[in-house]
Amino acid sequence: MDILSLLVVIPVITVLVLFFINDNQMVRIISALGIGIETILTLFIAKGFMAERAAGNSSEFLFTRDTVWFESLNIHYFVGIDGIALAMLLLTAIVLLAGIFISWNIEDLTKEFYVSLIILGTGVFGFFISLDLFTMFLFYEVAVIPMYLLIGIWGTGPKEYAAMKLTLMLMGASAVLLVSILGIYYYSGMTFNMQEIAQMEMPIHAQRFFFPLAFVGFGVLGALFPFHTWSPDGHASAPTAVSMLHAGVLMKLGTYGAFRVAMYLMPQAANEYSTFFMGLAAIGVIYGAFGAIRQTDLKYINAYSSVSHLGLIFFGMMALNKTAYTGAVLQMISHGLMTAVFFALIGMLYGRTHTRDVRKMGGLLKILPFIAVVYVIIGMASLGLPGLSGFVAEMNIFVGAFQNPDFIHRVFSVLAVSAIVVTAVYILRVVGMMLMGPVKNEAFYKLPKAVWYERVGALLVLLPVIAIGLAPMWLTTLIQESLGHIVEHLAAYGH
Amino acid sequence: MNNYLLMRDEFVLLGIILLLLVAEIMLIGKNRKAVVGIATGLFIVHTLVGFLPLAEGTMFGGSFRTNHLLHNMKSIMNVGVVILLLQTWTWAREEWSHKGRVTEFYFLIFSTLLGMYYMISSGDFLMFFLGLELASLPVAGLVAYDLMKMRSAEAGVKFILMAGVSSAVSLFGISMIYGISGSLYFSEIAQNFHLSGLGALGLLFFMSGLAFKISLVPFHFWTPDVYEGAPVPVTSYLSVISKAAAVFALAIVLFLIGREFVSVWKPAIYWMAVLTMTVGNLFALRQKNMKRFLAFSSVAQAGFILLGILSYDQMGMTSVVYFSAIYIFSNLATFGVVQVISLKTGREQMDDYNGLYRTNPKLALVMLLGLFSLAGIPPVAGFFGKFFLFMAAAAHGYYWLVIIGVINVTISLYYYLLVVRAMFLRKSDTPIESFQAEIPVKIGLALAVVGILFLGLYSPFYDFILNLTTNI
Amino acid sequence: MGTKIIFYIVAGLMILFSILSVSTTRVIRAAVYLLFVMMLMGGIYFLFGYNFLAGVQLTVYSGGIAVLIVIAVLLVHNIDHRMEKIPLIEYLWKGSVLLGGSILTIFTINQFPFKRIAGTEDVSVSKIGTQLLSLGEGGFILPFEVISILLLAVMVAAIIIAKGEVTKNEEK
Amino acid sequence: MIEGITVYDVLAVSTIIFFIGIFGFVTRKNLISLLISTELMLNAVALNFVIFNKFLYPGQIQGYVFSLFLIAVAAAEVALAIAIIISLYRMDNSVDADDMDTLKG
Amino acid sequence: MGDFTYTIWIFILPIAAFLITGLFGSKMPAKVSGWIGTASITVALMLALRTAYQYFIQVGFVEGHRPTVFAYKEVWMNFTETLTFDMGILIDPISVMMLVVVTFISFMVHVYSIGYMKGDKGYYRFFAFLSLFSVSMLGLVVATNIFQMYFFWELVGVSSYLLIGFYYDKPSAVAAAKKAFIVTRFADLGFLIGILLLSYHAGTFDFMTLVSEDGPLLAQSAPPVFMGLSIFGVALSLIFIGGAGKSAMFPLHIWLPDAMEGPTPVSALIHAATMVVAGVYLVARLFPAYHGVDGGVVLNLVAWTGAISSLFAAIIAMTQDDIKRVLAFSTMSQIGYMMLSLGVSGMEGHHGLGYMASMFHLFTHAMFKALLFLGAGSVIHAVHSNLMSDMGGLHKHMKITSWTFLIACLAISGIPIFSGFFSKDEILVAAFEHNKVLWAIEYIVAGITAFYMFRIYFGIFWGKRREYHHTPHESPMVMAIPLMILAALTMVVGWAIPFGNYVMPDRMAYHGHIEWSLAIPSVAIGALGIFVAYIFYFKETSLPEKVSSAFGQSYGWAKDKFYFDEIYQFFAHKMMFAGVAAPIAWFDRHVVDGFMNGVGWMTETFSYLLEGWQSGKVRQYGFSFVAGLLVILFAVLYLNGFIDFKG
Repeated sequence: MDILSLLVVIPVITVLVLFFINDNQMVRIISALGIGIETILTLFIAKGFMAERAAGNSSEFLFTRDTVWFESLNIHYFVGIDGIALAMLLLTAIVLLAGIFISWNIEDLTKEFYVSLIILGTGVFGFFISLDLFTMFLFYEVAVIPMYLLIGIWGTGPKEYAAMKLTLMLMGASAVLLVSILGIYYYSGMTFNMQEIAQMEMPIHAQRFFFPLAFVGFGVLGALFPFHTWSPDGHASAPTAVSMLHAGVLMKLGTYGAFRVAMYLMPQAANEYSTFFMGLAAIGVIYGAFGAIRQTDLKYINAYSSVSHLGLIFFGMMALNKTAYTGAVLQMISHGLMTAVFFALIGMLYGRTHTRDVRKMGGLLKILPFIAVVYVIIGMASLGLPGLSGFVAEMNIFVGAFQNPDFIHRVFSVLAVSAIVVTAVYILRVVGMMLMGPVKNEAFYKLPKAVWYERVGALLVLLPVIAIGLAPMWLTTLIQESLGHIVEHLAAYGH
Repeated sequence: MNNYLLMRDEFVLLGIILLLLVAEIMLIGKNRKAVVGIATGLFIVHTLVGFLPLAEGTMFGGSFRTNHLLHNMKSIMNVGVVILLLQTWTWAREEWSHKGRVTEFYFLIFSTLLGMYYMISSGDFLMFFLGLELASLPVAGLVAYDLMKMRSAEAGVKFILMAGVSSAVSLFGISMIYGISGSLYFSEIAQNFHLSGLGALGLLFFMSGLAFKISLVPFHFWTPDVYEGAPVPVTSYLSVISKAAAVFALAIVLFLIGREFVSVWKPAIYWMAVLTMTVGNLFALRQKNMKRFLAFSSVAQAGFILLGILSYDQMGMTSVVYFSAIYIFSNLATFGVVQVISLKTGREQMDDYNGLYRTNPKLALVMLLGLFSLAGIPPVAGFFGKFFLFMAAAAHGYYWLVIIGVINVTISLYYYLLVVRAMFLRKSDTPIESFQAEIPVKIGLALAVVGILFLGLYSPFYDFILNLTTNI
Repeated sequence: MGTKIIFYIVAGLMILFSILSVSTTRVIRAAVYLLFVMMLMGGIYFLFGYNFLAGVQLTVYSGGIAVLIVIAVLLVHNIDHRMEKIPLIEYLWKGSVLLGGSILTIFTINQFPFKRIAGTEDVSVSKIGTQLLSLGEGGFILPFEVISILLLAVMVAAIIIAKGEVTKNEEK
Repeated sequence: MIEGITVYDVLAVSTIIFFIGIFGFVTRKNLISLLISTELMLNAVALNFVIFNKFLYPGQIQGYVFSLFLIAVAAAEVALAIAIIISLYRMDNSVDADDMDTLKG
Repeated sequence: MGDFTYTIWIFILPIAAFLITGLFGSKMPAKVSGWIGTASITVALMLALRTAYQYFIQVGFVEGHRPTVFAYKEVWMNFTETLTFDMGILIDPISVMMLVVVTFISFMVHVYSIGYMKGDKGYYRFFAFLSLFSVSMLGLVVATNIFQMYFFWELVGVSSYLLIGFYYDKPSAVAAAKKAFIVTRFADLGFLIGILLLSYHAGTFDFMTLVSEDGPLLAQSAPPVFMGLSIFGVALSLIFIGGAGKSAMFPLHIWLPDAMEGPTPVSALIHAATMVVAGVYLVARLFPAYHGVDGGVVLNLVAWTGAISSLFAAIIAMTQDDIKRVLAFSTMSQIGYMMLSLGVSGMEGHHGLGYMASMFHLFTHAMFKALLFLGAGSVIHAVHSNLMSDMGGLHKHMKITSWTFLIACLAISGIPIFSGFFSKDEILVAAFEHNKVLWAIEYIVAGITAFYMFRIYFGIFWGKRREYHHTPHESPMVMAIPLMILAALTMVVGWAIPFGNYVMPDRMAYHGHIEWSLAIPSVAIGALGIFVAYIFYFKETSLPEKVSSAFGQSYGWAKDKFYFDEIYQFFAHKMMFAGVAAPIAWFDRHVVDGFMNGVGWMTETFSYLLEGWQSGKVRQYGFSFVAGLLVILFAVLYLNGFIDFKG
């Protein structure tokens, strides 16, 4: 058993153990324990990875393990990570662990909740370590489908509708993706091995056909405009931990996949389509930001904000240079953390005030200082305040985007950059309405302060935001090293 | 010289059928519940014996042929029947043994199964036709088995009339093929059967008979009505075993005599696949009755199988058999649950399933796995089955068909999730009460679940089927 | 020449009775017309010299099936029961589709150059008997066995359906 | 083999009867009429086999035997169908095919 | 050149103070957090002064120029191999000057706040934010790299936001904070795009490379791309927009008056002395580039923006009643001076006078404007009102405040001896030599300034006597001492510091002298302003009403700040909210989402439409069976060419 497979095995074992436990408290503890071990393992892997790199191991992927699965179809169980995947693994572990803590108070079908949540986590971990398209796709779907139950059973509001819409759109996207994966398979000498495919040159006509399928297929999960509409409804109805995990990690499956599969494997087509998708992403950035301005439901605000931020990721990817890629990956991590904290806080607020309507709240800074302060900090991170992770990511993307003097590029870039103002507007609007101002509801004076598991959950995710914001170098180095191969690859096709 | 061992499967099954007749006579005036145990036990033995390897060869001057592939197709069907019988255990003991019709049930089931054996093992059209009829006609009796239920009889009439038309049309086709090639033997037909208008007509007319059994659009209309009206075990049998057998037969016959008619049947299959997937899904969307719902779902599933047939090579054949095997398990899991609940409570509507998870979590989980497998959600087996079918189709460049297929997978997911919604999300004022199923039923469900969980992930199973299809 | 005319007459009558059979509003008449068609077909078999087959046709089909149908009709209907007619428009458009279909079929058949294989025309009853029970190439022992099972199974099925529900009291 | 009559002529006859059978099946309302139509179709098919055997492959008996089996199967089918129809009639007191649409949609 | 590494402590100390007070402030006694903040800034001030001494005196000139020293310069993030985001400490004349100004004013404000904020619930929070601001501002001034500057630029903005919104349960404060942040953020967008343009076209963010003679901006001649500007001109203009936003230049000034919602010490520190001059500092930092690129066209923009702002603000300042708002507009006006001065400056020797004057004015203005604000704070503390109409005759109650306030007013009015005279005089000289129109505007503004400053001085401390609920009394010493220190400095720095020796665009020593031919008229107009104010406001008269009604409608316009708030409000709410955001929200719900739902709806409807097909009638099934088969047959035969319609 190699160390990466353990990442999948541990959650599976946790789930199996959970099946035999009926005490709710025990279920929570075991879930926390299992994912805690998972997190430690991830850190251990990170350490090992950096040690390997420091020792001069410059192969593209480390800790690889290649096991034949379906021999005749050339399907392998092939895992391995590079810096980007490692970063995503760390993100996943952190957010998942935080999610477990945040959900501590779920009483209805506790076991089932944790089982679904951990299965979701398994899918995500598996996805990020996969280097074989088949396993990757498999884990992708494993990650998506528990969402239905999680939202449908433990959600709020029009949860059935939201759950169905989300699942269908995402699975519809994965269906499109499937076609593209098959196309890649057949046009690159019948292999799912991404490393091998990358070495091969798919015929350009095939790339032209399959690139949009793959990109959009992943793009839907990444809330690429105009395929984002599952996201507001889905997030609004999902329980806290699920929103966290979904916006924080699952949506990154989309962006990561678009990058790793669509762009990495079909660089020529990526070049050709870049302007189109860049425009789409830029529109998404500004569109999401404007969409958030008029919302009154906190989760909707955050969902639209996610559309905007994820648009930025796609935008960065389509800028087709190393800086923007770094930014895009950083933004994945940054947005993952930020939005996880956001949703955690929203969950805490909702749990107390039983409303998510910003108009009904006010002056919470006075009543719930911990939650409010964290909210402000994360809000600031979201609007790209220096010293927090959002800034680092955005600046990389912007600088990258401006490395192309093409007029249309410039227009899109300026469009995307302008979002920083609109973002400020909606973030400050919420902060102003909800946290500041007079307390609008007398009953709010009695709200309980944040309890231990909420603090642990929120801080777990908040601290990396600050850490990345203050000292980005270690992370950018990690990412840029891995990007080297991809960039070389793309550079071969004229950009 | 005939090596009669080649017909081992058929002989053993025939023996069981005869034994049942004997048992029926011996048990006159006694409680016939014992028949359930005898029949199930004997069939399990038969299935186990069936796993023993069998030589390849032909008999009766080519009328009967067998090889590893055919033999294992039978084994796959056997396993399905075993699961079905176990699931029907309670039904047979509680429901039919009181009405004095339990032996006949097994008799008819086994007869039709024997018909299917002959159908897929046939070496000429006569045997094929007889196998087909043997596999169809007694089923009509089974469909109309609930004598006091109008719906059952109505379903029986619909089935037998439609079967009559379909076999007539199919025979018309066979007669043309015979007219062209001068023989009923597949091996001889293959030599004389060259592309011609009449040949195309013959082949298509012939295929329509099988399309009827697989319930491909536009030959599927009987399916939902019959599935809904028939007793659940029979529905289950029809949708699983009977369909799989027809799929195998279609694939085999096309491989045997369709070589020169690729340009004829491929477009036909292509459009039938499109129609079948789409129509099946569209109709399934709004069904409220679980059996009817599963009927349309199985129509749609049949459409996916066509993708494998369409690719017309080893990979395609493998994926067809592989998918069918997985489909058997998946559908049996869902039908098993429907059956148990239908027997215990008589409730078959989707709304009745509201809140099932809270009262009967295990049943709901089995159902969930079955539905996910049907929907093609990993890591359960259905995902692998569908994926390989799509792979097989894509291998021949049918990307648009694959796109239509995956869109349909999404639509199908919608209605499968409706059931999941009912079971897990909804709550009910009058939920299905918590109850315990009998042990054989549990084993039946468990076997199906095991299949769903492991057939996909366990790649040697795929390789095994691949080895079988080397020589086609 | 004579046989030719007879053939045409028989064929014409067959088509006529077929049409009558599917167009009459009285079920009992339909059954009778069917009987005529079957008998005429038996006649054609005679014309072809397949006497055995003709005999089977007449006994099984005309004597068995058609009579069974007549009895069934009598069981479920008054003798002069008339069926409701379906709308003319449905007649017309279904008819035209099927007419088109039959033209297409006949056209396709006529396109195909059938070739006669030279050989003896001798299909004697004894040959049929030998062949039916032959185990080897061209033998039909296996179908024979299968159809026996088929008939048995169908008989069982028909019996359980016909005999009706056995209530508990009866069983005791 | 009959002088002056080609295989096409006879096939045309059988095809016409076949389609008449179908026509009956799709336009009749009575279950027994449907059965009758089915029999017409089967008869036509049987005729086909016989024609082919007679006109084209006189040396063998496959078509001939096939017709025999076909007749037997048709008989079985009719028997079973009538059993079910009568059983239905006992419950519903009707053999009108249009009454038989409780299962639909 | 000396070791400047200790300058890092100027940052570390306030950061530590910020973290300690911010994280644990609520757990410790309120006073302690105040002392921690003050102590840290005190040490920082010492270090800043030490730096100034070392840099200006000990190091002095190297080869005739004041050198540039990098105390630190580390890559913080690398965009590409060549394009890096550095963090470091840049020591050169203006940064050292700013270090001193920032730490000094910050120190004053800290001390003052210990008294002023006493008893406030958010005491620790206030000091935490002050520390945060100090760090950010210091980081900004020592930036080695334009991106570092942007980094701290934003942090300064957010500190400002937090401090303006300090009284967060007051809706007006919340709104003001938001407005300040968003308006400056809007301007920063220009800044950022400017930087990004430089990133590609100049390939560096490093200040020293950007302004060096052989750097990418000055050595290349880029083709014009937009309105005659080269790409660098465009970038610099955009960067200037950022500066203008932070410095509240017309028309991005609207946030500044509202920012007065924050506690008064904050206004003194941020919105008078330090943050608002960041824009000036930015232009000064890039001055060689502004001067060199496209022949200095962009500088004209700077100059005119400054001139218009200063006139505009001065006019409004005459009509306002809220003293902090008057001071705010006055700040805007004075910064306009600085901008103009930079705009009219050249590079070498005497031509660089404007640059020097601008920096000098920045320096003196920081002192006297902080003094004014702290004085105003002292008054507000006593009277519990911001409005002049609630004040009057306070001189006898608050002697110290009154005298120090007078000194500051004299300074800002450009009366000799006081620091403002020296710096403003240089500005007028520079303007006169460059463009007479600009000079004329500034000349008039000088008079207006004197008028409105003394309007408030007389209005508060003299004028009509008011009845107060509590007799106002002088502020405690902890507040008064900073006032006195600042007053003393205001009197001294003008003539005591040979500013040209320290700060010049070419970094060489320049010995200026007072151009009396221009100074006398400007002093005269200042005196005239004071005189008019004296007549109007020293005693309660009806003159002001008469005069203001004589101006009629235009007075109202000025009083309503020329409706700029309303215009922005219209733009923000009607255009952006109602015109863009609401339609997008609608579009998203109904069109985009509607489309996705529509697909589902259509599928379902289609499904119901097909319902009749499955009619339950056998003959229909049979017909579909056969018809379907025939269609397939026909299609297949046709496809294979067995049916040919052509013949």
